[in-house]
Amino acid sequence: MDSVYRAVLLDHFHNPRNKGDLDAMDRVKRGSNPRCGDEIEVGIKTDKKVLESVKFRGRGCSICLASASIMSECTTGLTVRQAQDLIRQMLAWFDDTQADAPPVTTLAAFGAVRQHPARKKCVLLAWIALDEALA
Amino acid sequence: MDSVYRAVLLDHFHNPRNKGDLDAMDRVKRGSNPRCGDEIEVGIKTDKKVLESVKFRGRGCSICLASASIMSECTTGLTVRQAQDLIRQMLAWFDDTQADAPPVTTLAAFGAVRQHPARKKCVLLAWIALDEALA
Amino acid sequence: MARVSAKATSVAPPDSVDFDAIRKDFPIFNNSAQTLHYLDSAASSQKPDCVIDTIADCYRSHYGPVHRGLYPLAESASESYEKARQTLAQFINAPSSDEVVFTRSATEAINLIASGWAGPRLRAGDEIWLSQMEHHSNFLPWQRVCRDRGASLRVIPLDSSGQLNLEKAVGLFGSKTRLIAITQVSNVLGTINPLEAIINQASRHSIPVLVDAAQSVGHMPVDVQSLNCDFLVASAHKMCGPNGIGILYGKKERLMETEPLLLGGGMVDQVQSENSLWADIPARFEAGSPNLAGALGFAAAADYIQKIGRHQIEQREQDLAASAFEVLSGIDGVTIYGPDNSQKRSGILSFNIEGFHPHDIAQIAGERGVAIRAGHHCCQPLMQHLGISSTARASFSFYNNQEDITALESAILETKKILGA
Amino acid sequence: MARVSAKATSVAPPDSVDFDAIRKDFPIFNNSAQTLHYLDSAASSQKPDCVIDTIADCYRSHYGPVHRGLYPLAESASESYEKARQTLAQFINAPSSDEVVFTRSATEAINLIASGWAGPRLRAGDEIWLSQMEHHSNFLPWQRVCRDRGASLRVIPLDSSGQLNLEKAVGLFGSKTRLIAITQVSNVLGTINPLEAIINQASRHSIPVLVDAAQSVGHMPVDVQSLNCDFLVASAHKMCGPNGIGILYGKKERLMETEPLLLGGGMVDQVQSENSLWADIPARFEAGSPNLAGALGFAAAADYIQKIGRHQIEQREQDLAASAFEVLSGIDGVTIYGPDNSQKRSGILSFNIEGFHPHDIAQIAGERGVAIRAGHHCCQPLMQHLGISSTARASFSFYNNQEDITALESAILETKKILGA
Ligand SMILES: Cc1ncc(COP(=O)(O)O)c(C=O)c1O
Ligand SMILES: Cc1ncc(COP(=O)(O)O)c(C=O)c1O
Repeated sequence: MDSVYRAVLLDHFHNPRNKGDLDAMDRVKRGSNPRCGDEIEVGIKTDKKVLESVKFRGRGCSICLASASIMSECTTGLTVRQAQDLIRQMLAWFDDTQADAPPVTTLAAFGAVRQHPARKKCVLLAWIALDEALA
Repeated sequence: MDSVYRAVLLDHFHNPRNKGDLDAMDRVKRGSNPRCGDEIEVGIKTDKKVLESVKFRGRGCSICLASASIMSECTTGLTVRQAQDLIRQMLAWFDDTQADAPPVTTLAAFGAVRQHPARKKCVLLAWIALDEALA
Repeated sequence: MARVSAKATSVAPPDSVDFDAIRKDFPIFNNSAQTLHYLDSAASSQKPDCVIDTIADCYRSHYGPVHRGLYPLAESASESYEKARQTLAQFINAPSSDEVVFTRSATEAINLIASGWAGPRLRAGDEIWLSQMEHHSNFLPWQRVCRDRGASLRVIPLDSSGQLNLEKAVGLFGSKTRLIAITQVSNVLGTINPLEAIINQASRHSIPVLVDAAQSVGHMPVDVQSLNCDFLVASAHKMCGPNGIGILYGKKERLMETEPLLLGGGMVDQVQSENSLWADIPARFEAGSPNLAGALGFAAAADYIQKIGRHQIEQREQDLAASAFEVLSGIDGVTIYGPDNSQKRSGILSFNIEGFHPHDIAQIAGERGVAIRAGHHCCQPLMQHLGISSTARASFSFYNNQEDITALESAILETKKILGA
Repeated sequence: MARVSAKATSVAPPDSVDFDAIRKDFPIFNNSAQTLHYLDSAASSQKPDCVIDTIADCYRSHYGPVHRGLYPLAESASESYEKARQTLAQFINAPSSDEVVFTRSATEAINLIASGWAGPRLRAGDEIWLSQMEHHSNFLPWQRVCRDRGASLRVIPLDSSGQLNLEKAVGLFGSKTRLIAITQVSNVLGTINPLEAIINQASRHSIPVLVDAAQSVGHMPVDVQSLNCDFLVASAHKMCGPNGIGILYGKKERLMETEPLLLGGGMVDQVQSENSLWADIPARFEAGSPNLAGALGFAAAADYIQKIGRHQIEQREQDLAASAFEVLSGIDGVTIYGPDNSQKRSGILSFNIEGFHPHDIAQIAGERGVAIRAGHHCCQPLMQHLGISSTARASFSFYNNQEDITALESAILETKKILGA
């Protein structure tokens, strides 16, 4: 079996990017998974429809936290529209576990997690919170 | 398999004894099996605690009607106490399908029916009605 | 969520199916000392090897808890459970597998809708309609909820041939009607009800319809989208599947309006001290540990039936019933209830023989290896309509054959010989 | 009716049981490519050959409808179904098999009592008591019925070691208490509750007690007469039996007071247009076609467990849990919840590792063939008490062994290595 714990994920878990205080953000949305008690808050700061900053804080498993961290990296600097597109692609990629290519290569680290439907929510928690923040 | 349709039963089914009008009886009790719609009324006439007459009427399967007929024969002439004893023995004999000997030999015709728990109620319907009439 | 694309009924009927070969799929016919003429499939059907093996194999090699674990056995259990749901969704052509709830049985499914959907919305004076031919399972739950809520239980009467007499059902599509609950096929008469027409009219009056498909779904093509019913219920054990599992189909909007019947593990997102937050549909209706082996066995049965083809099964069972109808009507004193032989009926035939009690017919037939039923078949309201207390019933499945009919005929003649005057 | 004479727990414990041989009764341990360290038996247990074969054999050679036919297959189906009920009655030492109802699950059984017994008799201001460690299945049904009836749901708090804090349960045996519903063994902490003492006191105040035996009945001797509980519920699938079947035990007088949850075929004597007449107990509570294969599989599981001996099973599982407790407490950062190792507990151990999420522990363990659970285990109220959102849980059955504990230890060490800073 393919371990879900790829080096990239572990790196983001141990050294989360853009994690911390959300006080300075324009909009903050919370995602929670009542089934495991995980909670992630995602905050954004936009300038002329461009995501100047994406940050998060919260608690969750390694996959959940790494996903939030990777997401914040992937989306910072995108336009709102681009970020929304990326979120759509990410969700679609998780729904179709046969499809090969991830929307962007950094997300390839989640390839193995897609084979574990029970972890899907861990990965997507931050993404869905971001989607709501963008809405 | 032992057929339940012994000659004795068939004889009583075709030539029921003591079947008919119950108007002249002292006490009449009705037994019914809602699961198959069968209904038997049993009437008794007693004289000094002796069953002078036991009669029945109603509708039911051959086993049910033959049982009522045989019962009426077996119990006519008994004291109330004796009839109650016989009913107890009959019920016990049906509960313990291992026991060999019937309470009285005429009842041996029901031997094979005892192997068919679903028919138990057919056989005992009249007996239970009589028991209530005696109570 | 999971969308179902393939249409359940789109397979073109092949020219012929080898039903003699198919009978061999059912081990019970090889395992009885006496030749078994099983004519009680309307009560519960026999099971093919593929269903039995699926269940045994699940316990032997794949068993794990559903929806709850992160290790491989549990993950594959969850996946195959959801795949079974998809199979059943396809089997009835549900738009989405989220609209298919695994229940304990058709009976539980009806009770769930009676207490969880009808209960909260029935008001005094409202009406629920059903028919005079309903099984107790599609009668008693409505009787109770109507009584509890001060509503009226209304009954579509039957005509003399055992068809719905819709003309006499005054108010059926009236403004007081909150739900129509009706069987697709009578388990006593074999009548096939004109549900398309009823539902069509009901939907024009925005009246939801629940279809009791216990006697239809394994015997003819059933498509909830073309039927356009709001709810549909069925049991696995009547369609070659295992005991102890059934389905409720409900349109998503209807299920969203339904309160769960059972509360417990797996159906809740958040438990709070005052109130709790239910999970999404269909999990909301599946409190307690899911029945993995049951779901897999059920799906295997659906696949098996689908492979034979429901058009083919329908034709085969109608042919058997028509042949039996002819044979039985040739016997002196026999009354057959329900549609006559010129009408379409399912493989169910109820009859009586003048002067003989159904118990005796069934018992003597049983002694000769012919398994038929005697009783009210959980249809006392129908018996009241027929003015009888019970019938004998022979019900045919595709695994039956002409020899079964011959054996039935002999058993009836034998009954007359043994018990005849 | 059928009286049960043999005492379920009267067998003297033999000196030793060969549990290595017993493990071979479970085909899944031979059928996995990777060695399977199954430590999730509290969710659902694995099945021995004898149970699987009983089910397959039922469908292959003996299958027929229960309680409804007069032909041999149907008669033997009815008989073996009732014999299974007797086996279960003996298993819990019920005075009569009429007091044992087959349900879909422990969950259904609790819902039945909540809505059918408590529902009609709860008045505003009444109280139902349960404990802080209850499974959602023994929590939510009471929450709903209390809310619907204006009654109060009261909770027995726990002390720091996960034991009931009865002293703080002020009013537990008070005049407002209508029922106490409590688990015999916690599915998270492994705590064994002192039910004898509680029921003793409750019965002096005429307060009925429902025992949730889902986690106990397959793991220790359980005797409803010596417990003197009013109701007891359990599921087959947690004690080596099949999915989709459970039991409700109730004292006859209590069951006579209980309204059925499900209405339908088989539970009614007479259907009338206004009201209907229920059948006797236990049939009254078993609407719909009975689950024959489930009942036979359940009885086979009870026989199997009975043959090993529940004293022996209890000892074995306690030994395994104690050993695992010691191993786990030796690992840095591990917190084990519930009773400490000097107290009696069942074979269930919940734990966390500082800095690591239970999901990650379970996932990494799973990748290494160690099947443990992560989550709230359907015990959110308990999680709230513990101030955590989830735990990892290893639950032991008699078929586990020391190697499973070693594998668990390695998996935890591995988790720390992979995810450690
Ligand atoms: C303590 C306890 N009670 C009740 C249940 C419910 O059992 P089931 O899901 O089989 O209905 C469980 C298991 O899930 C349990 O652990
Ligand atoms: C027409 C009809 N509806 C409902 C049922 C109930 O099905 P089950 O007993 O499997 O719940 C039956 C069969 O018993 C039936 O024939």
